[in-house]
Amino acid sequence: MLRNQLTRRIGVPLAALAMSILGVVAVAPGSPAGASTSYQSAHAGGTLKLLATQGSGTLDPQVNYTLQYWQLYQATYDGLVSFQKVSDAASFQVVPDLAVAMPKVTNGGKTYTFVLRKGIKFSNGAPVTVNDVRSSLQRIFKVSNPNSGSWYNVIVGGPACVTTPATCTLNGGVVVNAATNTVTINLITPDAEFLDQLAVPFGSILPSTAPTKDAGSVPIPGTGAYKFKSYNSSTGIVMVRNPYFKVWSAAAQPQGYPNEIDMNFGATVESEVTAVQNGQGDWVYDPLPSDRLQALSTTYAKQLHVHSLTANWYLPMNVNIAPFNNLKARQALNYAIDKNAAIKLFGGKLLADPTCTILPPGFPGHVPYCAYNKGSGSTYNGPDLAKAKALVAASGTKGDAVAIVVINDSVNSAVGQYVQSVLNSIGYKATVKPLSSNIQFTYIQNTKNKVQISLSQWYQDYPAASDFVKVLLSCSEFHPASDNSINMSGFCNKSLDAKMNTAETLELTNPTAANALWGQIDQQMMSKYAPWVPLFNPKQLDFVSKRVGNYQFSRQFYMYVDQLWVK
Amino acid sequence: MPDDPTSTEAVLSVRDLKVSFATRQGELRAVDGLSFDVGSKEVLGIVGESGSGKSVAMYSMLGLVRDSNVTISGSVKFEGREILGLGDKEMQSVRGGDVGMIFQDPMTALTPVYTVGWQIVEQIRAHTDLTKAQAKARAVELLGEVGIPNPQRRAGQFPHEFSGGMRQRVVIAMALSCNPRLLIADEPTTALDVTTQAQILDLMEKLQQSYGSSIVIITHDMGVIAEMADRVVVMYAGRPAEIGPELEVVRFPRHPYTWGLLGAVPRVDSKNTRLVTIPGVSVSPLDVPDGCAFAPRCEHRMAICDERPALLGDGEHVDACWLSDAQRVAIRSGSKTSGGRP
Amino acid sequence: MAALGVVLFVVTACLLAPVYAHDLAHVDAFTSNLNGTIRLNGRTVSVLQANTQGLGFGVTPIGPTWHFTNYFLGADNQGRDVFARLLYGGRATLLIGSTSAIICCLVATVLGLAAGYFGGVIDWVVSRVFDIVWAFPIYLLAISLSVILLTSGLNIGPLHIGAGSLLLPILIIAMVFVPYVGRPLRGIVLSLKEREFVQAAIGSGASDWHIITKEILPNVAPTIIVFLPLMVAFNMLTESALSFLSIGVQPPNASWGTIINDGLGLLYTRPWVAIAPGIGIVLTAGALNVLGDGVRDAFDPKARLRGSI
Amino acid sequence: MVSFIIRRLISAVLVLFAISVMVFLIFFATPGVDPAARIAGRSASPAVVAAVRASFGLNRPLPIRYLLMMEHLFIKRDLTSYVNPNTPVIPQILRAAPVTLSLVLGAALIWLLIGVLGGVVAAANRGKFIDPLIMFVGIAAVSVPAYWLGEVVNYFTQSRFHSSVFSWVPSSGYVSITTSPVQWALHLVFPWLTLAALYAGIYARVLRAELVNALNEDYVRTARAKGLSERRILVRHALRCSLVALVSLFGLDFGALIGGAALLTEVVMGLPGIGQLTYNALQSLDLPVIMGCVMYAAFFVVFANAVVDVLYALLDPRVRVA
Amino acid sequence: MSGEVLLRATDVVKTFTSRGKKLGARNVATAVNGVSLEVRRGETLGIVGESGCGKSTLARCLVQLLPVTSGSVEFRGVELTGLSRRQLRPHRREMQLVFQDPYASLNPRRTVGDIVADPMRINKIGSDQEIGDRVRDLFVTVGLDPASIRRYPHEFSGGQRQRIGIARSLSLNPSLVVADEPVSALDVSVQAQVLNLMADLQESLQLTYLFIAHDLGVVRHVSDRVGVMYLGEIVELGDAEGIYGSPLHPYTEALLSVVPELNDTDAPRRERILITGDVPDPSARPDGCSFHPRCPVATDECRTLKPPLIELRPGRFVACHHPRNID
Repeated sequence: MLRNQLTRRIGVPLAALAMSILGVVAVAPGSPAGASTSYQSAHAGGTLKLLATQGSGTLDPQVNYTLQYWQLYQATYDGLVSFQKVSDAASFQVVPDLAVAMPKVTNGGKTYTFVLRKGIKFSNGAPVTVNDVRSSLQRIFKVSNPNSGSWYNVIVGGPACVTTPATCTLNGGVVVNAATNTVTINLITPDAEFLDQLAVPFGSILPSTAPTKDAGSVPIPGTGAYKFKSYNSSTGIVMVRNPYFKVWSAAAQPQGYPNEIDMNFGATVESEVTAVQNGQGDWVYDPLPSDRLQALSTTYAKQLHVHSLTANWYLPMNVNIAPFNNLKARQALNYAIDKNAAIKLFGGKLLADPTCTILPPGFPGHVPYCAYNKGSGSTYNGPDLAKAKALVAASGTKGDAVAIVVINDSVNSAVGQYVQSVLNSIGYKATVKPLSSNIQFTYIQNTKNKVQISLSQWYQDYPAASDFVKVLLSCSEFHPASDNSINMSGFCNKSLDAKMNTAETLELTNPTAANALWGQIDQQMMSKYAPWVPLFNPKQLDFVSKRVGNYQFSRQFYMYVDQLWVK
Repeated sequence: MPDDPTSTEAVLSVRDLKVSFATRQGELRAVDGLSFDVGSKEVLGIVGESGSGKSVAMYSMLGLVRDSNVTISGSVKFEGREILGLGDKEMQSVRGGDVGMIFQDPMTALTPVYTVGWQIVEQIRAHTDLTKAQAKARAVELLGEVGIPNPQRRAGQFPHEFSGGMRQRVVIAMALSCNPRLLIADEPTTALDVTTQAQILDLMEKLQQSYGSSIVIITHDMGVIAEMADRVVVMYAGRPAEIGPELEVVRFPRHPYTWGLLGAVPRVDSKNTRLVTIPGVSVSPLDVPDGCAFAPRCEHRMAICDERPALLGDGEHVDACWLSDAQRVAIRSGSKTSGGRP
Repeated sequence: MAALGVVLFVVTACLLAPVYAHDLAHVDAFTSNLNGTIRLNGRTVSVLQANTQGLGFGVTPIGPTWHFTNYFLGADNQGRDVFARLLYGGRATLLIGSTSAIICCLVATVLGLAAGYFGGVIDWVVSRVFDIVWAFPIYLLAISLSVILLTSGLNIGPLHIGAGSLLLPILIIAMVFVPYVGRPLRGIVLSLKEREFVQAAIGSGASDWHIITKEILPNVAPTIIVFLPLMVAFNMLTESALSFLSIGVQPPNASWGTIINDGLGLLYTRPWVAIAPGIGIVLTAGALNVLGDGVRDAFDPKARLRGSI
Repeated sequence: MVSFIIRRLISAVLVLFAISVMVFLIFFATPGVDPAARIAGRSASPAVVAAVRASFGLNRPLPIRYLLMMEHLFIKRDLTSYVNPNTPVIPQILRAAPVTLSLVLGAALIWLLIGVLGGVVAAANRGKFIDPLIMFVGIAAVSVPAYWLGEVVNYFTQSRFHSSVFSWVPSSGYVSITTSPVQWALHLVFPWLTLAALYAGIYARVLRAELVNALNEDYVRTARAKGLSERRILVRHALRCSLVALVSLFGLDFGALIGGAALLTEVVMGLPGIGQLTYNALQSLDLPVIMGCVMYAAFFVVFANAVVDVLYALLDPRVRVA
Repeated sequence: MSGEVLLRATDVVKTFTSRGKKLGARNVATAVNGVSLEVRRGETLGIVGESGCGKSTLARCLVQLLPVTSGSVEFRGVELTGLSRRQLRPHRREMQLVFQDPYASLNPRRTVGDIVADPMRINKIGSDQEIGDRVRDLFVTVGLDPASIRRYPHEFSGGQRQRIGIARSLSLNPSLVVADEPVSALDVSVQAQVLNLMADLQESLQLTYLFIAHDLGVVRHVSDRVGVMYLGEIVELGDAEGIYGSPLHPYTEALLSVVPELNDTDAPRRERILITGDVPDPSARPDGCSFHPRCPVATDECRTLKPPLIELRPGRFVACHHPRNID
C-alpha cells in the first residue's frame, strides 16, 4: 500500500486487576519524576513539525482511540491521574494529576475518593471544578466511548448509561462535593485497573460545557501545557501553548518546549522521510519504509531512536473451523513458521524480537517460554519443518484450502505472503486475502466471514496481563456474528477462563502469585491449545530531524512530543 | 487537334495533359493525353461517365490534386501563361482570382462553421485590396446577384441554413467574387433536383453573359451539355473521344462511344421502346488498353484498333476512331432499328 | 508489423515463464525465499541481505545480477526472482487485458445489438444503464467494485468466485467498459437497421434472428475487431492501475501492476523492481495501440475508443 | 434552448439519483464493514455498538437510511464521515477541490498546448518524417500508466537526482496558491507534467486524425479553389472545424478530472485532492464520504456533458438550430 | 388498362414524429399525405417526383416495410395493414423491392450467391441443391456470370450490383416488383442496360412494376401510367402519354418544361417554366394546395382550399383548382 500505514492498536483491558491498589498508593504525591524536574528554558520555543500521512479521525479525547492522537493528548489533556511522564519503565507508573494525591480507596476497593487541585484552569480560562469532573465522567457514556461498556461501566450507574447514553447521570457512581473539592467514585465491584483506565485520555477532564456528543474536529479545551488551535482531518493539527497553564506536577504534566507543535497530513511516507532528512520536518509518525532503513541507519544514525514495545504481532487461528479446529494443524503451523524470516520483512532483527508467548516481554506475568521450537529451549531457535509436516499429516487436514486475511499494506501483505508460502510448504492450499486496514480489523472478527487465519497486532495501553490473555482469548470476548469480537480465534475454554478469573481475584491480594498464574495460563494456552502463532514483538523506531533534542520515550504513549527541543 | 488557331485568344489552352497516380496495383492513368482550348466567353462542356477522368483533369491543372503519388505532365496555359507546375504562391493567385470554381455537392463545399458572407469576404480579401467593409458590401451585392433574397441578412447565416439550391448559388457567388476570366463548374447540378437544376443553369447562363467569363462545365448529363455548352469534349477512360461544337456532336456524333451515350438517354419527349446500350463496363483506369481505349466495348472494333487513334476530323469536329466516314454512315443508317437517331 | 512482432514477443516470453523459472533460473516465482542464497561470481550470497552498516537496520533484497540464469533483475522483498515474476505477471496482465476485452466486447455486442435492433423498452433500459455507467466516473466504479468484491467475493446463484481469483478483475474491467463499446455499437446497429440490405431481408420475410446474425452482425464485426487491440491495451492499463492500488490481482499472484506496487517499497534501493514491469506495460500497450491503429486503418477509419483512468 | 436545458437537467438529476442508489447499495451489501462497529471503536462492547447504531439511525430499513443520507448530504448539508466522526463531508470536498483544480488546470494548459501543437504539426507534415515521429511519441505517452510515470518521476526528482539536478523540487504535497504562488507552482510542476503526458498524447493523436479527415473534406477543396494559403486553410478551416471534436473531448476529460479522475496522479504525487479523498474513503469504505465524492464526480461528468453540448452549439452552428 | 388490380392503396398517410424544440412538443412531418392509387397486373406504374416528395416512403409503406399511419393497402384483395410479420410473410413473397443504392442494398459481408439465395432460404423454398440451381439460373437471367456467386458485392461494378439486387428480388417469383430509383445511381450507359433488362424481365416473367424515380425521362421510358408526387401527395395521375403530352397540373407542366433536352432535332425548344423557391418542409405544409406558394397560377382559392384528386378525364386524375391544357 501507498500509505504504509501500520495500524497501531491499543489493547483493551477488561475488568482486570493488574495493578494492586497498594502499588498505586505507594507512589507518593508529587514525587519527583525524571527529566521534568529540570526544565531547561534555554531550549524553549520554536515550532515542532510532525508529519503523518493522514489524520486519525475525531479529535475528541474521550472518543479517539488511536495512538497517533493519544500521543498528542499527553500534552493537552489531564485526567485525575495520569501515567508518569518520564523515560522508559517508570512511564508505566500512574501518578496524581488533576487530583492532589492518589485517591483514598475504601469500601473493599469499591470507593475511590479524589481531592481536586485548586487553581487549575482550562485553556479557555474557566477553572477546573468538581462539576467538570463529574460531567467528564458522564460524558464518557454520552459520547458512546468505545470502552464505556467494557471499562467504565464498572462505575455505579454505568450499565444504565451504556444503554441510554443520552440520559446518563451516574447517580451514586460519581459524587462530588464542591465545598471540600472532592470527587467520590463508587464502583460496582473492585477493579484494580480502574486507575489505569482513568489515566488514559478517555479519562480526560473536560469543561462541563463540552458538547455531549463527539466533538469531531472541534477542539475541546483542556488543561495541558498545549491546546489545539485548529484541526483538519485532511491537512493537519496545530497545537499552541495553553495560556492558562502553570506546572502543578512536572511528573504528571511538565512544561513543554516548543511554542507550537504542528502535525501535517497528506504527504506520502517517502516524502515525509525526505522532509525530515532535509530538516523540513521533525518527526515521522508513520512506520519508516523498509527501503529507507539502510540509508537512514548509516547516514542518520544519530537521529534514530529504537525502543522495545509491549506489543505482539501474531496469527490468530480460528479454532472453530477447518483446518485450524484441529490442534495438530495449529501446532504444525507454530512449528513451521520461521519468526526470524517474518522479522526480515519487518525490517530486520534489530527492529523486532521473535516471540512464542502471548504476553510480551517486560509485561507482568511474562515468562520466557517456547513450546514450538527447533530443539528445545525457552527462547526461540527456529522452525522445525519436519515436525510440522508430520503434524499436518497426522491431523488429516493436508490439502485443505486456507486463506489468510491480512491488511494490504506492504509489511502486513509481505508477512501474509510469507505465511501463505509456509502453509503451502506444509501441505495446504493457501491463498492470501489482503484487505484495506480499515476493514481488515473488523472483518477478521466476524465469524460470518469464516476467516480461518489472519495476521493481527496487539499493542498494550497499560501493563496488565489480562490486557492480552483475557481480552484476546477469553469466552467473554467472543461474540459470534459480530464485527466486534476481539477474540479472533474464537477460543473459549472454560477451565482456562476459570483460571483467568482466579488470577484476577488473586491480584487483589497477591500480585506476585497472580502474575505467576498469568504466566502459567499463557504457557498452557500455547502448549495445549495453540490458538495463535505469536510472531514477534516489534520495536518502535523514531526518526527525528537533526535539530531535535531531548528525545524521551514513554512505554505507555511513546515519544513525548512536547518534550522535544527544536532550539 | 486543330493547329492552334485559337491559342492566342484562348483563355485556357490544354495540350497533352497526362495525370497518373502510382498505386500499389500499378500506374493509374486518370488522364491520358487531353488537349483542348477554351475560347473567350465560350462555354466548353466536358462530358463523360464516372471514372472518365474529367474532374481529375480540371483539378490537376489547378494544383488541387494533392497526392504525393501523382505525376502531371503536358501543358496548361491560362491566357498564354503556363500554369502547370507553378509554385503554391503563384497558383494561389490563379485559383479563386483568375479561375473560379463551382463544385458538385453544395452541401459539403462550404465550411460549416463560418457564415457565407465571411467565406465570400475571405476570398475577396485574399485576392484584392478591398477593406473588410468593402469586401462585405461586395459579398452582399454578389449574393443579391445570384438571386438570394434578402442578401444582407442571408450573408450572416451559416451554410446549413440554406437549401441545396441556395447553397449552390452561394458557391457561384463566391466563384464569381473576383471576376474570374474562367469558371470551372464540376457537375454543378448533379446533386440538385430538376427544378433547382433549371434555376442554377439559368443563373449561370445569365451570369456568364454579364460577367463575360469563359466556362468549363463538367458533367455526365448530355442534357446539361445541350442546355449550356458551345463546344463539347466527350471523354472516355481519361482520353478525349470526340470534340466539337455542341450541336454537331449531339446531332452528328462521330465516335461509337458518343453514339451509345446519346442513345442510352431515355427521353421525355418521345417513348423509345428500347435504349441503345454500350455492352460491358467502363475500362478500369488501371489497365487502359494501349490502343483505342473504347475498343473492348466497341461493336465495330477492328484489328487496327490495337493502335491508338489520333483525334482527327473535319474542322472543329474531331474524334479518335479508326472507322472511316463511309463505315460510319453505313453503321448509322443500319442502326435505326435499335433506336438510334439520325 | 513491428508492433505485431513486439506483441508476439511479449506474449511468447510470458507464456514461456515456467520454462524460464524452472529450467533456467530454478526459482519459484510465487514462494517466499526469505532465507535463500544464490551463487554469484563464485560466492554464496543471501537473497535478502541484512544491512551491516551504521545501526544495521533494514533488509535489502539482492539487486539485478544481470545473469540471465538467476535473479536477472534481482529479488523482491520476499526474495523471489523479479524477472520470473515479471514473466508470470505479464501472463496475468495479458490474460486479464485480453479476456476482459473479449468479454466486454461480447457483452457490449449483445446489448448493443439488442438495444439497437429491437428498440423500445429494451433500448430504453439498456441505454439508461449505459447512461448511468457512463456518468459514473469510470475509475470510481472500477475501484468501488474492486474494493467490494475483494472483500466479499462474487456470488451469483451457484457461481462463486473467490476474492483472489483472476476472474474478478477480468469481470470488473469488462463490465466497466461495456458502455464505451456498447454505445457506439448501438449507434452502428441503429444505422445498419435502416440500411437497404436489411430492408431487403425484412422484405423477404426474414426473422429477427436471421437479420441479426446474417445481416447485422457481420457488419458490426469489423468495428469490434478494430476495438479489440485498443481495448486490450486499455484494459491492461486499467488492470495494472487497479493492481497498483492493491485492488486488482491479489498476491501472491502477480501482474505487472502488483509488481510495480511491490517495487514501490523498494524504489529507493532497488528501482528496477518497479521500473521493469512499467517498461513491459508501455511496450506492450504501445505495440497494441500501434497494432490497433493498423487494424483500424485496414477496417474502419472512423472507430475511436476513448476513456481514461 | 430553454427546453433543451430543462430536459438535460431532468435527465442529469435522474442519472445522479440512479448513481447514488447504486453506490448506496453496493456499499451496504458488503460484509465486514458494519459502520456502527467502526464508529463505536475498536472492540467496543455490544451494548455500545447498539447505542451507536441507534444514534446513527443504522438500525432503520435501507430505504430510510438512504433517504436520511441524502437528506444530510443535500438538504441539511451536514453529512458526516463514519471513519472520522463529526467531520462533515462537504467541507472536506470543498477543501480538496482547489487542489484538484490546481492540478487539472495546469495540466490542461500544458496538454492542450503540446497536444494541439503536436497534432497540427503532424497533420501539416503528413507523409514526412516528423508526422510518424510525433504519433509515435503520442502512442508512447498514451501507453504509459500514469501512476508508474508518477512514481518514476518521483524516483528521479525526489530520490535519484534529488541531490543534484532536482534539488529545487520540493517534497511532494500541496501548497495553496494563496500561501505562496511560487511554492504552489513548484509543488505542482511534476504532477502537471505527469498528468499532461497522457492527455497530450491522446489530444495530438485525435487532433491529427480530425485534421486529416478535415483536410479531405470538400470545403477544404473549396478553400484551395478560393486561392487561400495552405496555412490559412489548415488553421482557419481545417483546425477550426476539428476543434469541435477536440473541445468536446476536452470538456469530458476536464469534467472527469475535476471530479477526481486524476486519482492515481494525486495518490502517487501526494496531493490531497478529490481523487485522494475518494481513494482514501474507498479504502476505508467510508460510505458518506464515498457518496459525497461520487456525487461530486458524477455531477462534473454530467455537467461536463451538458457544457460540451452547449460548446458544441457555439462552435458548430449546425447544432445551434437543431 | 383493365387488368386485375394487384395493389390498391387508399388514402395512405405516413407521418414521422420527432422531438420538437419546445419542451414536450412534437414535430410531425407528414411524408405521405393521403395517397390513393391502384397497380394493375402486368402494367408499370411510374411515380415521379423531386427528392423529399415522399415517393420512397410511399414505396416502403406499400410493401409494408414501414407501417402506415393511416389508410389501407390491399394486395390481391387482402388488407395488409395490421397484419403481423408472420401473417405478412406469404404476401411478401409476392411483392419485392429493388433499391436505389446498389452499394447499400447488398450486404458487403456476404457473398452475392448468399444474398440472392437468402429470400428462398428464409421462405424455405426448395432444397439447398434446388436453391443453388435457381441462383445460378437467376444469375444467367440477369446477365451475370454464375461462376461469380462466391464473390462479394464490392468486387462488382454498380450496374452488376443492381443486377444482383434484381436477381434477389426475382428469386421468390414475385408478381409485383417495387423499384425504388433503381437506376439513379448508375451511369447513363449502365442505366440503359438495367432499364432494358427490366423491360425484358417484365415481358418474360409477366411482372408488374411500381417504378419510382426522379428522372422524368426514365419514368416516361418505362411506365404505362405515371403518378406525379409533390410534398407527399399525388398531384396528377394518368397514362404516360397523356401526362407527358399534355400535363394538367402546373407542377407537372413546370417539371417537364425544365428537363434539359438534347436539341438533336429541329423541333422548337419548349419554353421553360422556372418555378421559384424550394420545396416546403413536410412538417410545415402550406394550407390549401400544397403547391400554391410556388405555383405561377395560384389564386386565393388555392391558398385556402385543398384541391381533391379528381378524375378529370377517364383515367386522368389531377388535384388542381386550375388545371392546364384544358380545352
